[in-house]
Amino acid sequence: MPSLKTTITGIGLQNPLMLASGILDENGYTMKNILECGAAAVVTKSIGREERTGYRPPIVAEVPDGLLNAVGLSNPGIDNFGNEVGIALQAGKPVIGSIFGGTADDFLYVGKKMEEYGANALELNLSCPHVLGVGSEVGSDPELVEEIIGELKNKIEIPVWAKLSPNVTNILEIANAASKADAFVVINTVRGMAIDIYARRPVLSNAYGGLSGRAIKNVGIRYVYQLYKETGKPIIGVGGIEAYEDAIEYLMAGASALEIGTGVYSKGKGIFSEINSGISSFMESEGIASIKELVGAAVQ
Amino acid sequence: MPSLKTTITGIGLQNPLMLASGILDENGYTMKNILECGAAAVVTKSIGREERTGYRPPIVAEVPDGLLNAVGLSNPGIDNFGNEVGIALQAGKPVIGSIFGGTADDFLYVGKKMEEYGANALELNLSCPHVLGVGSEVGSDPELVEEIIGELKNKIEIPVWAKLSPNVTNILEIANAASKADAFVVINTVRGMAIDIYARRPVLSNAYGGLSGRAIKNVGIRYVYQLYKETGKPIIGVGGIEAYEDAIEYLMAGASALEIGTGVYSKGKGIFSEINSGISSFMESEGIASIKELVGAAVQ
Amino acid sequence: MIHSVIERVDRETPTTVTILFPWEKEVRPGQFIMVWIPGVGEIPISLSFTGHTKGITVKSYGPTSTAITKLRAGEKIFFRGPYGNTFRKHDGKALIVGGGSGMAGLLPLITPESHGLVSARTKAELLFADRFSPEKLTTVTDDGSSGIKGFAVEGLKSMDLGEFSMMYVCGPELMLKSVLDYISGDGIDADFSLERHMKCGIGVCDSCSIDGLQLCTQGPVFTKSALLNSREFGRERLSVSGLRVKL
Amino acid sequence: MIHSVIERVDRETPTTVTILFPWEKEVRPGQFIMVWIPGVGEIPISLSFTGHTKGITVKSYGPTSTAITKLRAGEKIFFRGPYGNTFRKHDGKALIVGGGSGMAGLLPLITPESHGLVSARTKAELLFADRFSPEKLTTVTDDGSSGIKGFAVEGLKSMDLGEFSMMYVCGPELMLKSVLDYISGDGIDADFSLERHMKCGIGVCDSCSIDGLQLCTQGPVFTKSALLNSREFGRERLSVSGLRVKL
Ligand SMILES: Cc1cc2nc3c(=O)[nH]c(=O)nc-3n(C[C@H](O)[C@H](O)[C@H](O)COP(=O)(O)OP(=O)(O)OC[C@H]3O[C@@H](n4cnc5c(N)ncnc54)[C@H](O)[C@@H]3O)c2cc1C
Ligand SMILES: Cc1cc2nc3c(=O)[nH]c(=O)nc-3n(C[C@H](O)[C@H](O)[C@H](O)COP(=O)(O)OP(=O)(O)OC[C@H]3O[C@@H](n4cnc5c(N)ncnc54)[C@H](O)[C@@H]3O)c2cc1C
Ligand SMILES: Cc1cc2nc3c(=O)[nH]c(=O)nc-3n(C[C@H](O)[C@H](O)[C@H](O)COP(=O)(O)O)c2cc1C
Ligand SMILES: Cc1cc2nc3c(=O)[nH]c(=O)nc-3n(C[C@H](O)[C@H](O)[C@H](O)COP(=O)(O)O)c2cc1C
Ligand code: FES
Ligand code: FES
Repeated sequence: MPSLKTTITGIGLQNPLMLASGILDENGYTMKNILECGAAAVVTKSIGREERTGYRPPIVAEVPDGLLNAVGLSNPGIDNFGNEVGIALQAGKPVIGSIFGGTADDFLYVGKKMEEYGANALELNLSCPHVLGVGSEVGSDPELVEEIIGELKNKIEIPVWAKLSPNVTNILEIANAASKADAFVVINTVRGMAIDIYARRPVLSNAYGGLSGRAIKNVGIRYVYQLYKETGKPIIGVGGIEAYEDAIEYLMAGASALEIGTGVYSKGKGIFSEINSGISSFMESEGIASIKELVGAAVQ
Repeated sequence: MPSLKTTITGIGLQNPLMLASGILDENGYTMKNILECGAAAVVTKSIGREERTGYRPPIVAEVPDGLLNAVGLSNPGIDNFGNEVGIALQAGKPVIGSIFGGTADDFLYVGKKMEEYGANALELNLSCPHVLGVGSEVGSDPELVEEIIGELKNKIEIPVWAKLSPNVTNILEIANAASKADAFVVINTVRGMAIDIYARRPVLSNAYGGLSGRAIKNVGIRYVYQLYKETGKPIIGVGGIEAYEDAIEYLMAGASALEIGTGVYSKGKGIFSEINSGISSFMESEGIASIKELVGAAVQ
Repeated sequence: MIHSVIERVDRETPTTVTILFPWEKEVRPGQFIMVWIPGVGEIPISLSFTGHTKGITVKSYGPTSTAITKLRAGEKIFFRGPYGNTFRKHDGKALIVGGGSGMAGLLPLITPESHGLVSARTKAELLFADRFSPEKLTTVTDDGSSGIKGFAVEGLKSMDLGEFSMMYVCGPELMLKSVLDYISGDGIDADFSLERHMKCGIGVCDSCSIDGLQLCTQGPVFTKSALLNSREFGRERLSVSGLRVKL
Repeated sequence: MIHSVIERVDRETPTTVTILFPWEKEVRPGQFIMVWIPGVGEIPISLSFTGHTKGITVKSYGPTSTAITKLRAGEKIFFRGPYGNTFRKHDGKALIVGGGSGMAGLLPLITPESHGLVSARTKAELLFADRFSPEKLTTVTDDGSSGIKGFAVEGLKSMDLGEFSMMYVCGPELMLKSVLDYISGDGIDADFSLERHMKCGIGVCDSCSIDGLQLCTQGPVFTKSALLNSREFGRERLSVSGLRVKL
């Protein structure tokens, strides 16, 4: 039997599959349940400094090849999230704290608390509105990204992962700004929207949303490949992983570990064990002994 | 019977559906055939100053929800393209000349010739490599875009359409730079790639490609909506139109006319007449008399 | 979104209406749809009619449910679904227990043989009480304007549950909890249909979860034995922001 | 991409091999696949074997076809398809006319009753000539090393075509053109399988087009009557860049 074990920024994982941020990871019991269903780790919902109710429903729209969402960063505020992390940690597997903010100071405040709660790493959601800019995102401002990550790397012990957005002209520029991060998480959702032609209106209450799922798999593969090739940093691949072939494609593009979000909706919570057994059979039939052999195997 | 007629930058169209650039539009007889199949107009393959063979096959990869392509701007060079435009024009419908280049001078040279050949409008493919930048594209450099369009608007009589890429941090910045254009064409392909896990290699010979088809429909809708709302310019919507519902979604998002590329592959050349009859039935059952009533109907 | 043109709207109580519309889809009792009022909001509503013509029975609370109750015949209704699981089939004698708008989702289970316990704030709000034969019906009202005065569980206490082997229960979570507590030691089995905030309806947002399970995909119907082991049922839930609050 | 593990490789002529591999897919004579050699290129190749085990017969020209002829049993072959249309069925007496590697796509049509005209540059390159009964076979070679000397059409001129009601023809376009011209006034019907540059194989790139139709999706088989009205057949095609060139 080939081994599915992998390591990312020093964190050992039983298998390469983690739960992505924002899907079933607000309630500690749900995270624990997902870990019991076979995920090697969970990434929490993105948590900020203050409590936020987010947008009014509809916050999701089902489209043929994935999901559109505009949740609006609803979260209870970091001060109220310790209990949930604690419950999730009862499963005995890594819990990664996803955090967001508008300034380096926000990120530091929230990150420190996450660390205190016992999170094994921080994942920085850089796709949130920039406090100063109009409509622009933190993750598209290289200077701010550099400041945030510099600040966290100075003052936080646990690994820091920078989650990058595909909605930029030049992802390498942002990656370079984030070069002090221990790993890149690639990709967040792709800008999108849906209109109901009978209601003559955007479906999401926020009109604009983020596209996830199968529709964006080939987009994610492209950015993982590019960043692996051009930065050599450890990468966590995410975007449209719904079958073991997708997982292997991401690994071969350069990801050392993977996250699944929309796949939990389209395939159910069994997706973690299904994909793991698919990866295992593939490795066996192709004569591959460890995940490491797959990582970056297709990069020219 | 509701009327499907529409007008874009003064060009009358029998119906809102045109053939998109790069799909079955290199050979004049093919363009003529597509016009006979019900398209209201065709946009030619993007033509440059010099002959180019493009990339070696594989230049396309079929993915579950669309196509990836990296054709490499193969074209016979503008000096050799007059004959093809002439053959296409025999169908008695508008022919739009798509052009590309690395400098304003290139665009002007090619655009002038297109105009002489009888093209009814120019469509600027801004997604080609920037001669000066490394790996960056013409369409992500606002100053260059402004220069190109200024030059063409000064020296060319026929309307100029600027085709915008979704692969930018801020599409409005580019749209503003292109504000002298008569219309925007939205969107070009989304960056993507595919790996064959058994060959352990990218499928396209160029590794990176552009994603088109159903996977990008919700991306296109989003940018059409945003540009309609924020610029008020005439818009040609393109990206993943495969059914009449998609066409209506684009119209309601703000497009006055539409282009179909990958849909010709997935549904065949009958797609133009199929979608037109679908639009017509929809308009009838929803009590809509003209395309104009649909344009932007969902924009809040 | 799916849409349909409303066939008929019936007023059931001063605050509650039933909306009937054609929808060619097989649905099972207990399932729900997410009903969208463009520009207002989207909320989960059980299907109260599950035949060829579908129906929902909605009580006016906040903006979205109020807007639904104002829809008229001939207008379009927008929704997605059906979502969720269904009630277990049972051959023995069953008691249907509904509180407030909770009766809506139980309606498809009612047959001429059914026994029911219907509770509401006041007499005029007793929903679908007329669907039971009077001799098989117990009513309970907060204000005593009909039947027993008090909460639903008072009604149960007045009855001999020994003749029933199954209960189907739907209503506010605290009512369900009191029912569960009351029958926890009994041999009677029960299915509880729960209501919690639902933002997505498709198992991604985690707003409806209870003990790691999602009401929208793994519920809304839970068995008595599942709930007996629950840590969150009747005690805690997440608010609309994700804040853990007491029920 | 689809992949399969090669079962067997047979040498057919000094420059041509047949590669056999399992592929559970129904394919029809005339259809082709796009064969990919990772790192080298991708080209259209007809299926010469269309049973449970599929086969292709490939002549070495440039880098990609040469790389294909070097594949070995046990190695993986990558491809996509099947693409294209098929030959019309015909009940009367048919003549199969193949030039060079053009015989590959005609192989599935050969039965013990088939009559054939096989042409090639030289005797050793006559492909699948041994699949016809000697008395039903005419061979033609450019150098006269077997049968009639000259081009394929010289072979036709030596035969009495009156006994045939149908021809199936595949080979270089100029050969097809000379055959078409020769039979244009005759009562004999014919299906021609064309070969042009194909970059995509799926009807998007326009590199294979003839008279507005795509060889890859609306061909590669065209009827005699379709080609008789053609403006481009045997005259002009687009080069790999899209440049209109004489054939
Ligand atoms: C499975 C199920 C079945 C149900 N079936 C029925 C039924 O058949 N009949 C019936 O009458 N009721 C039913 N309900 C209850 C019904 O869904 C609620 O009564 C309803 O959600 C409340 O509507 P409202 O008008 O108060 O919502 P609104 O106040 O309009 O709010 C709608 C939703 O928006 C969200 N929200 C509210 N405020 C904010 C904010 N500031 N920021 C972000 N989000 C916000 C919340 O998720 C809220 O539920 C059911 C509930 C469930 C879970
Ligand atoms: C329907 C069909 C069926 C066929 N069946 C058979 C068969 O059964 N057996 C057989 O032997 N042959 C068959 N052929 C012919 C075969 O496809 C050609 O012989 C083959 O394409 C030539 O291969 P090559 O090795 O020379 O290609 P290469 O030289 O490797 O080139 C491959 C392709 O790449 C493209 N290309 C080449 N150079 C460039 C460049 N510089 N830039 C961009 N693109 C470039 C061209 O499209 C070229 O066709 C068939 C052809 C068709 C159309
Ligand atoms: C409903 C939903 C909510 C999400 N919320 C967050 C979030 O809070 N923080 C974040 O970094 N990413 C969030 N994402 C993005 C996912 O983590 C992931 O990057 C993206 O969905 C692509 O992966 P997938 O295709 O597997 O879903 C969310 C995605 C969805 C579908
Ligand atoms: C094979 C292929 C080639 C293309 N070539 C061009 C091109 O030369 N110039 C251009 O502006 N767009 C080109 N495009 C992009 C299309 O015109 C269109 O913007 C995109 O495919 C989205 O539309 P669709 O989903 O309907 O295909 C090409 C697309 C495909 C699939
Ligand atoms: S409503 Fe979102 S998970 Fe149930
Ligand atoms: S090979 Fe591309 S259209 Fe036929």
